[in-house]
Formats: sequence, structure tokens, C-alpha cells
Amino acid sequence: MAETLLKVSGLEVHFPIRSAFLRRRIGTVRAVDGVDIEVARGETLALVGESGCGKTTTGKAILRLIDPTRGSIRFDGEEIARHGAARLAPFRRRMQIVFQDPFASLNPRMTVGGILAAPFEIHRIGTPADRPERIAALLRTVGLRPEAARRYPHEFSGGQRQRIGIARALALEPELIIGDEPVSALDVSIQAQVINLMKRLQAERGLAYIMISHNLAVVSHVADRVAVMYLGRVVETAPRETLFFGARHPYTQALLSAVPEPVPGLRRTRQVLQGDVPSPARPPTGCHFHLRCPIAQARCAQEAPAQRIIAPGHAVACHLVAP
Amino acid sequence: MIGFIAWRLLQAIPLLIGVSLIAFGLMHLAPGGPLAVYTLNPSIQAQDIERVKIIFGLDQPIYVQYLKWASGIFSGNWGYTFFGGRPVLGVILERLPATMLLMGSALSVAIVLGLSIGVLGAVKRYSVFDVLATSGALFALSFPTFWFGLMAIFVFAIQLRWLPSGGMWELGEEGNIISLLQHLVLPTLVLALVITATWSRYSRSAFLEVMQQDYMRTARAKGLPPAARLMRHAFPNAAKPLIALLGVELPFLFSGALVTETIFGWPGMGRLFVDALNMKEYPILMGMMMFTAIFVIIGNLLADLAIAVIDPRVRLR
Amino acid sequence: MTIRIPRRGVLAGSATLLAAPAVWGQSINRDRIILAMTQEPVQFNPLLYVNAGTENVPEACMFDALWDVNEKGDFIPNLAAQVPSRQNGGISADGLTWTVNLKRDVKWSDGQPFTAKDVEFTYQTIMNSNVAVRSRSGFDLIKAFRVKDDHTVEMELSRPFVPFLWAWQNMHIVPQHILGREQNIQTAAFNSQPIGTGPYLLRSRTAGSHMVYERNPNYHRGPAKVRQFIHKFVPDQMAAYGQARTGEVDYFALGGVPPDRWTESRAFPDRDFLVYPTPNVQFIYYNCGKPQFADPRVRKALTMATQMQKSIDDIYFGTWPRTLSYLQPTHWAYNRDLRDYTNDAAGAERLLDEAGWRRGPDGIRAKDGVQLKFTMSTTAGNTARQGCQALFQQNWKAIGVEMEIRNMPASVVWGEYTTQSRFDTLLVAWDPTVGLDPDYTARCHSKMIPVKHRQGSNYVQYENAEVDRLLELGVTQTEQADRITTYKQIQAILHEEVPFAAQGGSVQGHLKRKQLQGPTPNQYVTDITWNVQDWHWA
Amino acid sequence: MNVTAVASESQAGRIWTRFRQHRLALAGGLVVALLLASALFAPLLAPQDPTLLDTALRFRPPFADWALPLGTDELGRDTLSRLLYGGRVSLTVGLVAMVTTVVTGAVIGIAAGFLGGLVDNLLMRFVDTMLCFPQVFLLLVVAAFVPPTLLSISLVIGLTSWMEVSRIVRAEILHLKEQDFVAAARALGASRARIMFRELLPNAAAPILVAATLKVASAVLMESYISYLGYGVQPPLASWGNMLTNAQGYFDTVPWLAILPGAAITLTVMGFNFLGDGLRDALDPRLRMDP
Repeated sequence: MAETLLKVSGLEVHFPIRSAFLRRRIGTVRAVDGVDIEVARGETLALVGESGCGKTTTGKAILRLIDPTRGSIRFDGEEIARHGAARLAPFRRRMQIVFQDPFASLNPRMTVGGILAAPFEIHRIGTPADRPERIAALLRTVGLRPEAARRYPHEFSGGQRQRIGIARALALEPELIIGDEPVSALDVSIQAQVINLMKRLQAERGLAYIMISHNLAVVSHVADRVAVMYLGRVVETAPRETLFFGARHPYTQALLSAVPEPVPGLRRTRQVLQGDVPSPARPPTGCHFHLRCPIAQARCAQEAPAQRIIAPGHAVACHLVAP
Repeated sequence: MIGFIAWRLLQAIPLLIGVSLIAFGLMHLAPGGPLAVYTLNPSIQAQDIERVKIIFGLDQPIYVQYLKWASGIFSGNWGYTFFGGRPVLGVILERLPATMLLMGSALSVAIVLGLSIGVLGAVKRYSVFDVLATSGALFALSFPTFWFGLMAIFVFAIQLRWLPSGGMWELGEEGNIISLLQHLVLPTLVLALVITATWSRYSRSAFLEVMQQDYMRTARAKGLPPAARLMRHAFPNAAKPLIALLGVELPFLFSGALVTETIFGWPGMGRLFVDALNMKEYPILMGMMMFTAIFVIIGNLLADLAIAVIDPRVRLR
Repeated sequence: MTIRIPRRGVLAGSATLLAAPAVWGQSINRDRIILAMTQEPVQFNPLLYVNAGTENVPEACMFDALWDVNEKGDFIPNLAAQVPSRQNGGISADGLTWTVNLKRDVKWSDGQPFTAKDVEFTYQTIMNSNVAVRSRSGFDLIKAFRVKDDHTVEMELSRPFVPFLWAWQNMHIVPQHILGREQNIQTAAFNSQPIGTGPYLLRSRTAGSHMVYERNPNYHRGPAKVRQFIHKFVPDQMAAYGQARTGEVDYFALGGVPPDRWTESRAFPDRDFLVYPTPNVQFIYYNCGKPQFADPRVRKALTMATQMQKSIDDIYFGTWPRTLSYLQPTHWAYNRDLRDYTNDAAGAERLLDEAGWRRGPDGIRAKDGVQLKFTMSTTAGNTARQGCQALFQQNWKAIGVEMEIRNMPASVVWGEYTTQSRFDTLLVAWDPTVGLDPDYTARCHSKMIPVKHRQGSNYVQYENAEVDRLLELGVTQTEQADRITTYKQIQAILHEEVPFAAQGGSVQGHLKRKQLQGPTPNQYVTDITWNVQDWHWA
Repeated sequence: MNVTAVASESQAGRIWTRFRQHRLALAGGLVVALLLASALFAPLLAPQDPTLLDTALRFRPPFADWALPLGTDELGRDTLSRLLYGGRVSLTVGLVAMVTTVVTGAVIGIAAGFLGGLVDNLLMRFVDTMLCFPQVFLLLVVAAFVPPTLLSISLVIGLTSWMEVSRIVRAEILHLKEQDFVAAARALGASRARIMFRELLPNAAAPILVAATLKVASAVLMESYISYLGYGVQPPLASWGNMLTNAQGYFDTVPWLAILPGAAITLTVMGFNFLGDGLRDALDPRLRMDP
């Protein structure tokens, strides 16, 4: 495996629940409850799970848009989990994000040129004079005409807007881009174009991606490795092929079986999970999944399983999965 | 919800103390005082004024006067008026219902009218209706309330004789609801005029803003009929800043009520406040200030609750 | 426009529906009289002063003084059996002992008998330093107060004081059996639920709106002729005038028909327009303590330059009588020999030149480094007074005098700004100081300057030994002819030395239904309801 | 709208193009410009001294006499001259107060809405406190401490009427700040100031502009009210507001005394309003231009 770019370990993000009266803390939402992931340079890690499992929060915490409660985020070897705004500034250039909703992620009152100039202005890159050229180059990179700079976001289609979002993310020449469901709001036909663009950019620039998605079809297209999250924890991490064809964690298996033909040739034994996803404010004891797990045992209710490596690159957090 | 309300009410206590301190301090620091009233009494002389000053306790340091007042409030005693020596709370409470009625009716009329005009203006932007409504609203804001009040009396009471020119009831008809409604019409309309104008401007803008939003385009694309789009999507979103405005509107409405009540002889707090301000009747001014403060706090609380009802994403904190 | 007609119909229809009596307020209800004023009384204890004019109404309705004064200026007995005089032995030969016999069989409205104890208690309350009483003028001269029997009191004065009659005319008697028990008269419940001996009883009060009085069947001067008397408050003057026109009120008194509407009002066929003189005279007050105004010639020159008559004709629409002294021209002590020297810019310039005030390079007159430049203040927002100020400003500008208008709210301008003589000039209207007696000691005796002697109301800081002497003489003279001579002299001196320049006597225009009888203009009182027990429907 | 046709223009040029297409806005701008010019050149334009009174000529109706084109008031002063000079006072008060109101209200609203937490709580409690006092009271108290110059009157009016703007702006910001473009700006490392004033402020422009136009009118009327109470411009100096106040007694007999200054205020407010509408539309790229 190539050089590790990002190593997240034991990441927790808790939101306090406060009483309305006197603002006492009366509980905690454990949105992210001990996540360990690694991303190598040039690699794409997909972070999958149902909505509410904490994958977006994980992404935002890595970018430090949300402050992590506990745990470590090492970027290129440097611990950034506790950095203040000033020490964080250089890392802002190296990690970027592409949002899910291409309508909400672009400021409607700014021209595309203005939106793309922002990264340069903030980081004082180049001179005002050479900015139009930089912006034009960015637009060309994502397949738009330079004239687009003078237009406003609302004049573009969803796919075009997402390209603008990508262009903005690229402006600072980052090493890691977190895609937070970057294509889920787009029409299927457009999705492929955007994904292909991202893949091309990865190839050209050696970018690493964390692709946050609930869409396994998309994941199967882009990911090198996949991490599956359930209720704030990663339950299984594996290379793409291994995950789709040799998933070991009962939750991953259930997830795969629920999706109609995510990957061509995938074996489908339909497994329906019992019950609802528990509230992250009151997660079950032990293994978070044990209440719904078809193979749960007494031990699962008491002891949280750690991720164990069962094969090279394949880790599973389950007491009942043997290597 | 209950906890939230309780928390906000608890927060109100320091706020009220702050308001009372500032009000008391400013009032006493500002030039002029209640004794000026006595100067105009021809038979009052310098020595009489000195004596009254001591009777009213105005010779004491301000903080002593404040502490006296504050300790009174804590024991439920709002003090006595300088002139007439009547209990302040009673003086205010006997005026309160009339003001509440007038403000309530004017606010209801203004919200309904202002919102309708604003929405129509936003939907039919730059139509004849919109330009007329805009001009009308700005016209309404360009003349002082007393002018509209006097015009209304002149036209509807003196010339046409359709409606009474003032008061709350026909004398001797106290309690007669028909008489009350007849007397309520003109002051309500005059007071509502300015608020309607303000509201129509803000709501037109808020709806215009919302209707340009992408989710409205989506709704249109989905083929929702215009009325449904307006009610289901535009309204809840446009309402938020408007409700925030409503919370602020109360003291403003109160100021408007001052003039309207004076013109129409409406027996509310308006005239009381004006007289108290003119004569520097500190105990009444303090009492009314505390009442306004309580209203503002309740008004803002209600506004926040309303926003939370409309928008489930807003958590009450 | 066919579409318009039904619409109009709907509008008119709904309006008529709402306005049950389609025309408002035309009919007379002979069971009651509705009196409108722009101000509301805030308390009903006649000893605690707030608003003259409006608080005189509850006072006149519910209370009685020892004697009243009628429209001719004659005292008429009320609670007293007769007005004390030398002739009837009520006043001793030296003028120091006053004996008052009280009416018998007068009852308070709660049924208790009225006695000399009540008069004594009223006197004691007036002198009680813990009560903010309206005035002690005259009462502070009482050396000894004796209750001779249930219906006789005797008062001994420290010096002869003829205006003493006015003091009691203006002071209504309060019940000892109720207020005597009160710890604090200032905040007594009595102040809003009074018990009196007067012609009417308070039946109900709607704050901010009106008060309803019911006739007192046992009134000692005979029951009033109309069952109900309603005192209604219409704060806006124009609105009140409107109600008087529509008949929503029977009589509009204070603040009166605006001067520009007098002609119109006189023409209403079913209304009477009454010109009601007040004791109030409007002045320019010159602060003699300021260097600009120390020289009487300057004060006179400034006054000469003003167009006083024009200010009355054009700003008060000619409704006010021009007066040259502190009394209304109809007052018995008014000096009719005074000559109006105003509207004489040339004379003013001569006089200023003579006094050594010469025009400087900027056109403003100056002397010894002092410029003839000053401010004039009055209550802000009084448009008529602002008009006068603008006119005087223009008058003075023409003779090289700069006046700057600096108006303030009443609570500021009449506060220490006035009482501590901080002003340059004021535009102010004042009544005489002891009832309608011509005595003016408080306003112009040199011992009555508050900044110097902590007493009196000589805010202009005027000092003149001859005036002092005459003032002291006037209050001891019992013959009216003697007094007229004295007060004419005082007026003549003031007219030349001008510590305050009189502009005009204020009058009010009242509008009433023709059928309402009884209201009688009386320049000797401040309350138009002085004879309310006689008001009736024709 | 043809995008390519304007693609070569600068952004300012583009806004101007959009603005120019807005006929009402152009008219509004013209009216505002004329009013400002007339106030500025009042000494040149006014037929006579606005304080010169001649009671012999009072209550002249408008258009009856060429020497007194708009008639005279209750003291026989020339109405046109008073309107022109009064415009200087009223426009100054209206504009300065409006700017003060809007700037203060917007800054506090944005700061409270965006920074949230303790800052929000403190600022909003401050707003609540200010709101607890009737504006008249605040005005009188503050005015009593500051010498009454035109500037101080305007500032005092502005500083006692911004609370409404701040609450509206805050409500708007609370809604806006959850949007992804704000997160995107943070991810880029934008400072809080940049986010507040570059990203959020333009999006809250609509209610701010509405507030701005409405405040011009209310400030002009408010000036008359404090004059009436004795702290504003002193007579015989004219302002539109005190012309209205003085006309109160003549509202039925000499109605133009009120109508003329009222019309001047209406004209001003309308001018600013349409100008504001046009500006907002020009600034808001999402709107179609079809007036």
C-alpha cells in the first residue's frame, strides 16, 4: 500500500443534548463514536452506510468543519485534530470538500468567477491580475468554458454546478478531496460524467478521495477501498472487490443484499434486517448492531468488538467473524 | 418546550433589572423633572417647590430612590403617582385592556392585509396592482399618524357621520358590544395603516426572495399548483423573518397607539404615557417601562415559539 | 361603470349596518350634560394640586369652598353663612382677626355633618409640610386658628392681608372625619373616591374616558337641575372640536376652539359660542440678572420693537385682548391710562442708541463687549407661541438684535431653568398669584427672588424699592379705591421698566348647545364649572 | 436574457446594465438625484428667505401667485422656500439615520446570527433591552444629553431604531448559515469576517434594502416628533416633518399645508424605494428582469 496520507483513529464527535431549562447537559448524541480509517495518497476510500450513521459528520470532522470530541486526525503525519484556525490554515489548502447539493453549495449572489476567486483571495495566492487566468484554467479543467466565470450559479444545470464545486475544491491543489455524496443529487446520466471527471482528475493529479455515499453502485465504480459505517462506528473495511464479494460483517451483508444489483454479478440472498436503527443518543451496549443482528450472541450485548484484520486490508468489527 | 419557556422567563429577570436600572438612571439624569409642573401654578413659590421636592423624595441620591422603588416592586408595590398619589399598578391596569384591544385588532387587520398585499405584489410583480400597492404603502408611511387620524375623523365622523369620532363606547352604553365595534373601526384602521404598509413591504420582499429559491423552482417543476406552492413551500420560509419582525413590532405598535389613542380619545395607555412623560411622572413612567419590557419579552418568546412551530428544524435553545 | 354601483352599495350598506344610529350624536339627552375637556383630572382631592382647569371640575362638582366669586368679581357665601367683612363684623377693625360663621345642616355625602372641625382640619392639612398642597399663599399668615364652636371659626393673621378672601375662595373644604384618620393624605384612597359636600356625587369613572356624576339630592344650595353630569376627556383639541360639532358632547371647554375656527364656530346655528376670559396673561420675560437686560431702557426698547398687536391679530386671530399689564384689561384694578408703545422700531433704535448699545460690524448691537444676543424659550410644540417667537425674532433682527429660539419640553423649561433664573427670555403665560387679587408680590418684590432668597417666584430678578413699598402697602388697604390707586402705580412703573412685557390676556372659545343654560364666563375663576349646580337644559 | 451578449462586460457594468433595464428604478434614481440637488442648491432655487414672515400674505393657496408658487403657511412664509430648505434638514436626517440604522442593524444582526452562542445571546438580550424602551423615550433622553445639531439628531434617530433591522437580518442569517456554501467557505479557510460580510451579507440584501427605504420615511417623521418635543431643529427653521406638525390644526381648512410636505416625503421615500428595488434586482442575479 502506498504512503498513508490521512490516518484517523478513535475519532469521536459528540453533540450535547441540553435541557431547555438552565441549559444543563442531559445527554449526548454520539454521531461519531470511534472511527478508524486510513487513506493513502491517490487512493479512493468510500465511506458507506445508511443515512444518520455518521458518515457526513466524519467527513466534516476530518475537514475540521466540526470539532472532534476525541481521537486523532493525522494528515501527512501531522496531528491536526486540535489545531486552531491559524495552524489549520495550511491544511485547508491540502484538503477540500465537494458537497452533495450543488444548489446550496454555491453562493447565489456571487458569480462563478467570484466563487472561484475566493480560495485565491483567502490564501493570498497570485495577484488580482492573474486571477482571471487561474479561474479560466480551473474552469477548463472541469470541462466548462472560461466565459462561465461571468455568470451566476443559477444559470447552470446541476451537473455544471457540481463541476464548479469541484473546480473550487481543486483551486488550492489539494491532496485530499472529501466528496459528500457528490453525485446523489444529480440525474443518473449526469452522475457518470461527474464521476468520470473526478476519476480523471485523480489520475492526473494523484488526488486521494474520501467518497461519502449511500449509493453502492456509485461506490463500486469509484472506490479502491470501502469502509462501512453503522451508528457512528466503522464495522468493516475492505478493498472494493473483497467487500462486494466477500463481506464478512453481518451488517455489510445485509446492506449489500438490500440493494438491487449494486454490482453486476453480485450474489443476492435477500436479508431483511429486524427493527429500526437505534438512536445515536442512546446507542445499544456492546456491539451497536447486536439488536438487529441475525447471528448475535450474549457476548455481543456486552462487549464492543474491535476491528480485527482478517485478511490483508480487510478488517471486521465482529466477535463472531473468524479470520 | 415548557423547559424552554421557563428558561427564557428566568433569563427575563436580569433583563428586567437591567431595563429598570437604565430607565431609572436615564430618567433622573435627563434634564427636567416633575417639579416643573408646579412652577406654572401661579400661587406656588420657590419655598413650596422645595417642600414638594422633599415629599417626593427627589432630594435623595438617585441610588437611594432606585432602591426604594426596586424594593417596592419586589413586594408587589409599584409605588404611587406623584400627582394624585394613586397606586401606579392600578393606574396602568385600568388602561391596559383598552390598549390591548386596539393593538390586537389593529395588528390582526394589519397582518392579514399587509401579508395579502405583500404576497399579491410578489406574485404579480410590477403589475399595476403591485405599483399601486407599493405607492400606497409609501404614501401611508410618509404622513404622520395624526394626519390620517384627523382626516378619518373629518371624513367619516364629521362629514359623513357614519362612525363616532372618538371614545370607546357611546356614553351610557358601556359594555354594549355593537357600540364598542363602531368605536373601534376608525382607530383600528388608522393604527393598522402604518403597520399594514410596513408589513406589505417586508412580506413582498420576503416572498420575492423565497420564490426565487431553488426549492420553489423544484416545486414548480414538480407541477404543484401555484396556490399549493405558496402555502406549502413559500409561506413557511417567508414567514420566519416576518415573525421576527412581529416580535419587534410590539413596542413600535405601542408608540403608534400613543398617537392614535390621543386623536380618538381611546382610553388606553397612550395618553397616560404622554402625560406622564410631559410631567415627568417617574413612578408611572417606570411602571409603563416595566410593562413594555414584559410585553417585549413575551412577544419575542411567542415569536420564537412560532418560528419553531413553522420550521421543525429550528430547535428551541 | 356598471360594476361600480353594487360595490358602492355594499360599502355604504355595510357602513350603515355598523353605524346603527346612522347619524352620530345629534339628539339631546336632557337627563345629562356632557362636558368635554382635553385633559383628564388625575386626582380629586381638592388640596392636592395638579392640573388647574381640568381638576377644577371634580372640585366644583363634589366640594365647596367657604365662599365663591361670581362673574362680577363679588364674593358669594357657600359653606360660610356670609362673607366676612368689616361691615358684618367678620373682619376686625385692625384687619387681623377674621371670624367665619358656617352654615348649619350641611352634610357630607356620607351623611356626616359638616362642622368647624372640617375647616380647621383643612387649614392644618394646608400647613402640614408632609402634604404637597397646591398653595399656602395667605394661609402662612395665619398666626392662630381657633374653633369657637361647631359652626364658627376665628383666624388671627400676623399682618393685615386683604387678599385673604381669595385664599379661601380657592380652597375647598375636606372632611376631617375621613382624612383625619389617614396616615398619609398623599396616597389616601379618598383621593380617588372622594366624599364632599358639593352638588354632585361621583358615580363612576372610566380612566382615560370620562367620569359620571350623579346629582346630590341633599345639596345645601338645593339639588342640581340635571340628574347626571359627565366630564369627558378628548385629548386631541381638533377631535374634541369635532365632537362638539357633531353633538357627541354638549359643551366643549378646555382647551377651547382653536382661534382660527372662531368665525366658523360663531356661525353654527344650533350652537352657542362663548368667549371665556381667563386670568391668564402672556408675557415676554426678560431676565434682569443677565447683562443684556440689566438696563431698563434695553428692556423697554426691545418691547417697543415688537409688533404685539399684530402678533395677537395674526397669530391668535384677534381673539385675545391686548393687555399692557399683568392683569386682563377687564380687571377692576387694571390701569387704563397705560399707553401702548410697541410697534415702534424707530423709537426702539433711538432708545438703544441712547443707552449706548451700538451696531457692531456684524450688525448686532453691543455695549462694553456684551452683544445684544439672547435666547427665547417656551414649551416646545406650542405652534402659536412659535409663531410669536418667529415674529419677535424678525422684529428684533430689524433693530440689530439677535434672538435665537430655544424651546424645550415643559418639564425642562419650567423646571430649574426658570425657577433658578437661568433663561435669557421666556415666552410664558401666568395668572395673578393670589386668586384674582391684583397683589403681585410673589412675582416682582425684590425679596421674592428664588435664586437670592429661596422664596417667591420673581424669576425675572426684578428689584425696585418703590414697587416693593407699593406691594406691601396694597395688601393692607381695605378700600378698593385705595387699592386701585396703588396697583395702578405699580402697573405704571412696570410698564416703563418692563421686567416682563405683557402681550395679551388669553381667552378661550367654548362651544355649547344652544339649549344648555348656565355656563357663565367668569374672569375671576379658573374653572368654568364654578356654578355647575345651576346648569340646566332650556 | 442573452448571456453571451453581456459576457464580455465587467461585473459592475453588468449590474448597471441590469439596473438600466429597470425603468422604475431609473425613475426612482432620477427623483432622488433631483431631490438631493434641490436641497443642495436650495439657496439658489428658493424664491425667498424661508423664515421671512408676512402675516398679511398668509394661507395663500398654491399656484395662485407666481411670486409664491406653492402658497404660504400660517405666518405667510413661502411654502416653496420652506420645502427646499426643509429638504436639506429632512434629507440629511433621513439619509444619515437610515445609514446608521441599517449599518448598525445589519452588523449586529449578522454577528448575532452567525457567531451564535454567547455572542448571539448577549447581542439579542441587548436588542431586547433597547426594545423595552419606547423609542420616544430613548430619543428624548439621548437628545437631552447631546447638543441638537443636525448630525446628532440624525445619529440619535438612527441609533435608536436599528433593532428591528438586526432581528430581521439575524433571522435571515440563521437560515442562511446552515447552507453548504458557508461550509464551503469555511473549508477554504475563510475568516469569520469574510464569511459574514462577503458570503452572507449579500444574501440578506433584500430585507436590508426594504428596511433602508422604510427608515428614510420614519426618520423624517421622527425628526418632526422630536422637534415637536423640543429637541430637534428649532423654529423658525423648517423641516418637512415640522411643516407637517405645524399644519395639524389646518388639516381640513388649509389642507395643502400638510399635503405639500407629505408629498415631498412620499416622493423621497418612493424614489428611494424604487431605487432600492432596482438595486436589489440588479444585485440579485436570480431575478428575471421584466419590469
